[in-house]
Amino acid sequence: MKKHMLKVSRVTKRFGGLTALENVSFRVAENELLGVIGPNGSGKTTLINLINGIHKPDNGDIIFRDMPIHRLSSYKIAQKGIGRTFQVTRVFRRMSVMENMMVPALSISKSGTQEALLPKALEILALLKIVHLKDEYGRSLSGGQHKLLELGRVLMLDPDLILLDEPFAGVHPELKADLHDHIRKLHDRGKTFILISHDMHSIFSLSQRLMVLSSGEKIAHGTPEEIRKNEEVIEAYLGN
Amino acid sequence: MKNLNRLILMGLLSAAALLPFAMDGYWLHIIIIAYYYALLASSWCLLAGYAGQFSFAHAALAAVGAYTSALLVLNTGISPVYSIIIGSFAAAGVGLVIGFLCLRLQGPYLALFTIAYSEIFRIVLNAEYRYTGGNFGLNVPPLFARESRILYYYTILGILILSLVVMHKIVTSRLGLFFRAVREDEDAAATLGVNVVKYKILAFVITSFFAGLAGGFYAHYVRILTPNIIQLPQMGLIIAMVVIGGIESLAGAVAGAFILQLAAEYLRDYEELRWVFFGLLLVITLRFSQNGLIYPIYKRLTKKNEKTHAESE
Amino acid sequence: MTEYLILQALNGLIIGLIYALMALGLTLIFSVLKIVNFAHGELYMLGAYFSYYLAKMFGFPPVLAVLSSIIIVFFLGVVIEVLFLRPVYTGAVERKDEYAILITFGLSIFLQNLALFVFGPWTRRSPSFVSGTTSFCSLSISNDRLVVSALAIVFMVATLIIIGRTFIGKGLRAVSQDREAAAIAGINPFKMNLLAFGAGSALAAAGGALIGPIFLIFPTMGAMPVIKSFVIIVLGGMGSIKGCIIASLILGEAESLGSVLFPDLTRGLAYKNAIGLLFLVVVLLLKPTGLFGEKHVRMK
Amino acid sequence: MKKCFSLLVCCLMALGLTLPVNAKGIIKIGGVGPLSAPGSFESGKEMKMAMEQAIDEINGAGGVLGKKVALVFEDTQGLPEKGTAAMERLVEKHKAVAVVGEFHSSVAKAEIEVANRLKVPLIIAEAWADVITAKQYKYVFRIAPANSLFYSKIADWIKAAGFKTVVMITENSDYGIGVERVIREQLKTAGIKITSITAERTIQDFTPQLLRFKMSKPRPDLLFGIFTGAGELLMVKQAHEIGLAPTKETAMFAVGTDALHKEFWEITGQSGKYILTKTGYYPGIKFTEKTEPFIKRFKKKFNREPTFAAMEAYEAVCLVADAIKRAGSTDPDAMVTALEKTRFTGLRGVIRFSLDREPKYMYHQWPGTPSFVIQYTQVDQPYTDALLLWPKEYSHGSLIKP
Repeated sequence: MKKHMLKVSRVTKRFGGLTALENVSFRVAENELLGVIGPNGSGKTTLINLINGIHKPDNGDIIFRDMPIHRLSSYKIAQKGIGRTFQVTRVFRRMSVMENMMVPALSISKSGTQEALLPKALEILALLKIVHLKDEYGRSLSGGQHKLLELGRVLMLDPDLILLDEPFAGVHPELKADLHDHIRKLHDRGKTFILISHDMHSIFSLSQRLMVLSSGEKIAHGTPEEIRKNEEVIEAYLGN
Repeated sequence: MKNLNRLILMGLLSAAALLPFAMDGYWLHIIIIAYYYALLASSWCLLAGYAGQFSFAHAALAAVGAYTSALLVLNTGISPVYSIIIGSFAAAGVGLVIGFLCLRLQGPYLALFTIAYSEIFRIVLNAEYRYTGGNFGLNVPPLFARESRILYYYTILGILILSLVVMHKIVTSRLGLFFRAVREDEDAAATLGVNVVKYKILAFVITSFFAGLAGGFYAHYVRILTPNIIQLPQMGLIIAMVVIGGIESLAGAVAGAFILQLAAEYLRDYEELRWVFFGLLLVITLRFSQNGLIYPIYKRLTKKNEKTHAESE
Repeated sequence: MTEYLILQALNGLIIGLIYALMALGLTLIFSVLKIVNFAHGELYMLGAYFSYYLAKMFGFPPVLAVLSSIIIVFFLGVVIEVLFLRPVYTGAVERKDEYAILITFGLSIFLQNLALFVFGPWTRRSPSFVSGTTSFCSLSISNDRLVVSALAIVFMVATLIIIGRTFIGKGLRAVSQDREAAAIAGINPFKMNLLAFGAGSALAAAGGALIGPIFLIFPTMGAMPVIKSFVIIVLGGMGSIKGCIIASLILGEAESLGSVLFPDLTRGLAYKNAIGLLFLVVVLLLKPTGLFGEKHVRMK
Repeated sequence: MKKCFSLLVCCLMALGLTLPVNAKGIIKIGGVGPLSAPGSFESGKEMKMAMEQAIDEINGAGGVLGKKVALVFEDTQGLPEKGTAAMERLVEKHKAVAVVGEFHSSVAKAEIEVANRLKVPLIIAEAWADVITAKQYKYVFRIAPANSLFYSKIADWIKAAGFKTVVMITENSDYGIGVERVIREQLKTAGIKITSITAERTIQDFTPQLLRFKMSKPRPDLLFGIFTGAGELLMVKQAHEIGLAPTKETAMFAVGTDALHKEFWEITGQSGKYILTKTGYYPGIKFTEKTEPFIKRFKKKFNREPTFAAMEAYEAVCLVADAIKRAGSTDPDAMVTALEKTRFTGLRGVIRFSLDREPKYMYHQWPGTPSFVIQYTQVDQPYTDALLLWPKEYSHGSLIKP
């Protein structure tokens, strides 16, 4: 049995009168690739926001490698090795690509200088095939390049757990294939992923395991094959 | 390019060092005041342009430094050299409190909060005239016993250069990078491991220190202190300097301060019309050239230069 | 003592109504454009000057002068919106919030000094609407104050009706809640911006023009009232019209009663202008949404 | 590269161009005063007019030491720091041999420091704070009264008029606080009950405080408003509107000089009737043979009654010319010596400067400045027609209660 990296137990989050997540529990093993699906408003993004500390849960706890993290600030969680991307990309628009890369790199290395971290940044940019853009400003990049830069930034954090929020939304098919490739490669290198996507084809082909949310509740989990057959899931997606 | 920058810098520095030999007392006074504004403008540029905190309390923080230093000298008799330093730390302390209180406030909310703080401070200074001298003004002892404008000139020049070196170091270091990341997107910066709270407060503390330093020097140079240095039009002047100079460049802010201060002096005969013109310039710069006026001109000049260089080679 | 407090409260009520007029314009602008208009005080000042000159130089009767001045400033507001604020919504500027703050602040510097240059620094006073005073028991109030409070109520009710009951009001409310959704529903958000900024400016001008006979007219006359309006919109909740009116009355009362109940009586007046500012600071720290504000709005 | 250097050179040259060129054969006299807000620009403008008139007359009579004199006037906006800068500009840039003027005490207080530092004679025309002469600077003279000198006479009137309860509303500026202090000191010993309130200069609504006075029992006999500018006018207006003063029970004294300008009536209208105020000049009394011609010329030229501020400004310029003549040069120390020996027939008496060092404010002060209490009896009345109440020897009648 693989060791569990992340344990989310009975987590509840409300915004005013609205319950975004209700009593959700699940676990993620080391080097697993967990997909999360669910209709709009089912609480997927809230879940990621809770794990990386942008929101605090009203109830329940989140444990990352035996350490409770649900009361920690985002930046501490990031430094502990959880990185994320955003559904609507949030690159630093008035900073160059290289500066974007340096922010996470410098935040985790107390003593590192920009020069020392440069090779690593170039390597990652090369991997993502955007090294030629390194001196461009964030705002002058295309939407797809923003997705790549965000991924590159996360990699500079060198996280063990990566949370991807709709990485394929609005992405050119060619780039989508590239992104698949990058995720697989990183997974092979030992990274753990939680992946949210509406892109059923992508998520079913990438994920080892899937969890389904609906109206803030977990309604199913299992291997892609199991989920495909699950009545409740079909109900949630197609019902009314 | 780098060489060119260095050359310009050296040129400007030597010009600044030689200035007192080429100029009579009155113009030296104007330049000293320009240096004071340059320090205020560049530190506000660091706070607003780099760290993204559009505070209207900068003039008030200069006043914290100025009044602390002046009252300390008047009441305890310590040397102005120490009191200016204590005043700067006092300003940094107030900056710490403002930064902490404003953590959750952004955009117009931050602007309103800092305006309110400045106004309250001004009203208190006025109302407690028994201690502060109020509108009557506080007579402040001079920084130097000897009557010498040149001495003041080199002092403020030294302070300005030192402060600019420190601020430049900050801007180019990880601190500056984090300031800009926080400015761009607080949540995204936090998810990349940046301690947003710490850097936001730090931005206020550091820039308030420089504002306090400027204020302290000003008090002991001009020797008269009234609550007018907090008035909103003063803050407007600082903002105009930074915006016209270029809000994301320390050098631009310094240049903006110089240009506006000298222009105000040259155009003295036009009285109110100067401020009409500066207000218009501020609005037009914002509307059409958000990097200010200085930087684009400089860029164009150096670009042309590079071209001619390349052609000649 | 009770009679005294009642009189003070009545005075506070009148002052509060006057404040409300100006703050209402600021609120309207904020609710639709999500901008705090730092040049609002100058629009107020221009409203006062236009009405003064129309009455003095062209012999307009006072009420007509006020109305004409309101119309002039409405169009001035429209011009300002098109020239300087439009870029915020077309995506032409990078830092929207900050751009809006700085550009309106710059406009305020420009307009204030322009007024100083054109109108001169002299203090002026508009002709009275109705001269003389009216007495109730032991309180006599100048007729001007009574007329102005009545007109302020008329303007406020008119604004509320327009926003609450008419088609234009529906459009304004829709844009204030969600620009994109409103646009999809066929409402042109740019038109609504224009309308809101024009109407907000017009309300400021109404405030200034009405104040003319009570307080005096000079180029910097907008500086203090605009700060009071900031207090009011924060206290009432940014963008909430009901909140704005209630907050204006609270501020009027707080100043009137606060400055006479201040512990050190000799300095009550010296700290009068600080009372509102203190409200602002405390509200922003404890409940940034104010008394009636909806959620914390920040421009996207 | 070359461009940058040439740019730099241009900048330096531009700075160099500003080095002052002192025109030959002209003696420059500096003038300071407020010409724009937040200063009391109405008074400043009037003072500047009067100075120009003095300069014209001196030049008309052949100038001084065979040279023409010229006035360089700097606006100080009522802000001390602007005063400092103005002094420096006048002396260092324009090479003024002496400076005259100023209206605001706070600004004058800053200016005397510069005068003392740069060793240039400064004659304060219309700033009253004791401290200005109490510093006993060698280069500073004053023909305006000192607060203590003037307001102790006003306080004498308050005592003589038999007021028992006095309330004061004071702007928390140099001016207000200085006056308040003198009056309070003087009245304390006379058993008069005093209530004093300070306020920000920018206050527009005095109604709450005025209501408080109105409801207090007994109602005050005298409301003493120590305000300038818009504040003074609004206070007069609001006190009248709520029926506090001027009434049978309560008289109102508006101390600020704004009460003497004709603009006073445009704003206060009916409320200004029966208001008391003070002046340093009253035309019914013949001072010297120069008085009437001056007023005639001033009125003809500027179409308004001069106030005593204008007279003082005029006299100050004449005093400088007189001192230069007697000193035979524009050397500052020689001028100071000459000024100390001044016996000059001005518009309101023979001006001399006291050399007494006690009381402190007497040093280099003209002790003979007159002071009058007057009361308006008609709307739109010029102050020169108002009823003269004090000093007793000139009085035309007694306080009118409506």
